[in-house]
Amino acid sequence: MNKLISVEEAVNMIQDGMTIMVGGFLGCRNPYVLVDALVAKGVKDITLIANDTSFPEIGIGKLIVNKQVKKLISSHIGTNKETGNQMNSGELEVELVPQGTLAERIRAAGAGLGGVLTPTGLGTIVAEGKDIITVDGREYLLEKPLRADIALIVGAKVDKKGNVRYKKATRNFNPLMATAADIVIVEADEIVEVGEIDPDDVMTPGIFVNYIVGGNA
Amino acid sequence: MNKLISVEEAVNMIQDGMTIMVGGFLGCRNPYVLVDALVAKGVKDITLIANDTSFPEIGIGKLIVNKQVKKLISSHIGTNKETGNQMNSGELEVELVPQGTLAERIRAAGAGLGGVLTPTGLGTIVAEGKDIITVDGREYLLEKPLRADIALIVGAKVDKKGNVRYKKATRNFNPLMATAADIVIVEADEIVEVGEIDPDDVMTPGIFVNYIVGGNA
Amino acid sequence: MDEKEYIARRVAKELHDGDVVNLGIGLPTMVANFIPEDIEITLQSENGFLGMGPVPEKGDEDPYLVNAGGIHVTVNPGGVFFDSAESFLIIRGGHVNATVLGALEVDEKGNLANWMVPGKMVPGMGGAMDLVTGAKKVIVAMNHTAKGNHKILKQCTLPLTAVNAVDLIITEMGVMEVSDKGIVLKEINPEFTVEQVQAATGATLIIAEDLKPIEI
Amino acid sequence: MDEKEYIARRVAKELHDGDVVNLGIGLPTMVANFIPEDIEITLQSENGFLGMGPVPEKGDEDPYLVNAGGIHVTVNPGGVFFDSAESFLIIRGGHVNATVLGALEVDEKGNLANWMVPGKMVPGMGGAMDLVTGAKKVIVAMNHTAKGNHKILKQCTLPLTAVNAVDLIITEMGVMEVSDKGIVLKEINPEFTVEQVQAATGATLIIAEDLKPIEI
Repeated sequence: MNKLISVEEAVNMIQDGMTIMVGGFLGCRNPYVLVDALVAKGVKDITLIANDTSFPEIGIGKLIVNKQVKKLISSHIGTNKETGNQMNSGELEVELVPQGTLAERIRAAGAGLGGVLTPTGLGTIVAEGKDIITVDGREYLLEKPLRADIALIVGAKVDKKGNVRYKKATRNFNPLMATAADIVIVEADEIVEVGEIDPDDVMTPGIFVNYIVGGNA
Repeated sequence: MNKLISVEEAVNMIQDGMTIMVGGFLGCRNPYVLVDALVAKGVKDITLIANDTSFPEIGIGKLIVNKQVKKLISSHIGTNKETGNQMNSGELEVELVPQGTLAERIRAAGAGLGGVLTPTGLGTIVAEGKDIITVDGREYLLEKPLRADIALIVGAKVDKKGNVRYKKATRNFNPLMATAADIVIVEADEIVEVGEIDPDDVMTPGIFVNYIVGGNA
Repeated sequence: MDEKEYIARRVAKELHDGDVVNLGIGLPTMVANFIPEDIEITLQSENGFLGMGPVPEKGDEDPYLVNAGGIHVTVNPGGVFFDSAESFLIIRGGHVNATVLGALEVDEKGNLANWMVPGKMVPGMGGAMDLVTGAKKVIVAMNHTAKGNHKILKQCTLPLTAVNAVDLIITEMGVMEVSDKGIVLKEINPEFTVEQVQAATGATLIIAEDLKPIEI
Repeated sequence: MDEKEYIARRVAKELHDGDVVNLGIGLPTMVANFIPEDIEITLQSENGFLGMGPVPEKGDEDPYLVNAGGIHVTVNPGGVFFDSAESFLIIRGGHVNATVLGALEVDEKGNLANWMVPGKMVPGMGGAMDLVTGAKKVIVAMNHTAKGNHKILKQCTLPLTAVNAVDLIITEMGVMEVSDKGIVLKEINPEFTVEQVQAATGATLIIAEDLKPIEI
């Protein structure tokens, strides 16, 4: 099974209206090549799941500026003023999720859980509309799994089976998103032969990765 | 902070009646040195949380044979006949937990979750006495977190801050247990200086590890 | 060919290129020996790795590497080790395409019993409950009967491993699919008649209109 | 010394040898500069690492390494990188000894508001809700008032970040502990009188019997 595809082939899988997860934290680093191609193609009405909306001119920040996102599920939008502007004008629906809850919800989808119970958000507007479950006398919010049609992740070193290694602080949501989407595309800084990554050192197993594209590092 | 202690100091922390988690999978590998010292000391009435009870003459299997365990929480006891014997005679209380549920329950304790929802065990005796929660029309068992007083884990390479690397199939429950106990003691095949493990390659952060003892590898 | 090999060979034909597969202990493990050469599958071992390879030569055993049955094995190039939470994320999250297990009993609702006989044998469920609940396809591979007693039943009598979990039953007599209407005999070992298979089965079989001989 | 440094220096005295600490953006970040030399703390950065070191020299920035504020930083020897699930396992599981954050409002129940002003500023909560819910000790470090308006209140008016979460409030005027009975003024900046601190506070302060001057 050859997983290597072109950026064009990758972006052609992404249709208007899809739910897309994108790895990265304040743009460090989004899959820049894939996202730029998505911006160029102009896919619309995206539901975007990402930690944040980066900065207006970096990575997924551009998707917001280009008004390609219909709904955003994210923990932080403060670094991209355009996100707030579109939210306030009603153009963009925004669901703000505590960062740890966002991580657990994506992991829950990947792990086949029906949800997790967390105290985070109790007594705040995050709790609105959610079930409160009492376990051994303590209250928790029931947070549901979060899946996507496509996850776009970014790895520092990727072998041809799709086994991924991340570097430093760029691991963030990538390994979680890789488990929770129907199609996972990894943008690789470096593509290596199978066997070049020690089995102890793989961070995302290749079974989660459907396609690999070359990055620009 | 010096985390290096002797096996004797480690075992002296373990008192009769404590709840102890021990890493390993069918004895591959338990922290043999710590467990052997525990057997020699004869600590009694232990509540043991472990994937299995190994074989009668290997690792934690000996704790069972030596009748030091009062209650066992485990997924599999078939490789140690003594476990079944003591269970049938009423000497040993056994709670059997599906292996994936055991992993999630320990992780939930480590992650501050009030529980997780899983379909595993629905309609079986595993569901007895547990809450069933319906999410979006589908039923799940509510499985609660599982903590211990002490976790005994085993690492292949450990730096003096307690950062741990495991080797091959011996990772299993160790990283999870390290997050879910008041005191975590790691038995190290090899102890190295701080900085010798690349920050990308640590599998259990040293903040989880209270003490380090040398192993016999 | 002995019955076990016959079953294992037929099970192997259910697997597809790129599949992630978890094989239970015993007969299911034999399936790995009969994977067609033109497809590549990845074996998952629930103690924590992907890319399980064959048993090593005597003397080459690695003390850090056993399978979920405690047997020394090897890892293939491109394999991956991980912890038990990740291992069962893979299993429970639907990332295993097929799991092959033995059974004590299976019934026409797809209920499965394979982890205990009260008062006799209580080895524990290990990862079996997770596997049959989480894997996309659950294949029971076993002898059709046990010492002449039915194992395929109208309703299981032993404590269940999971409810409505089994997709396919493969025995030395036939290949049976669990459908909403009951158990459908899709393929039959030419050495047996439909009547013989039915007689060895504790549930009423639905005979597929296009019943075929098993080919291995 | 400016007020921010004064506050940061006093916060630093709350930290203990071996502590795992998460510092919020802005003033809290300054605390790292004033850790006593005889103790070692480990800084956690919620985007995914432990052992955060100082900002690098200009030109030495690593494109793979920023803190949770998007600022290029370094990692100390013995540091560890991980994914966001592990990062928040650490935060939510009680493995962070102390978190230091700013606030828009704090009240006498220990309620905290620091993530939005409806209609004006909605940056999102990021990791703040997780941090104040999960950390063992929550220290609010901020100016006592905002343009003359009270920030320490009987009851928060803005959307909350968490309920009953704050343990300690440290401002340029004093050190206040949130107790079951209300906010206790434990230490006071000798430049102010108790009356001045009370006047700058929207809740009735309980004055500690052993009220001490702040020492930094």
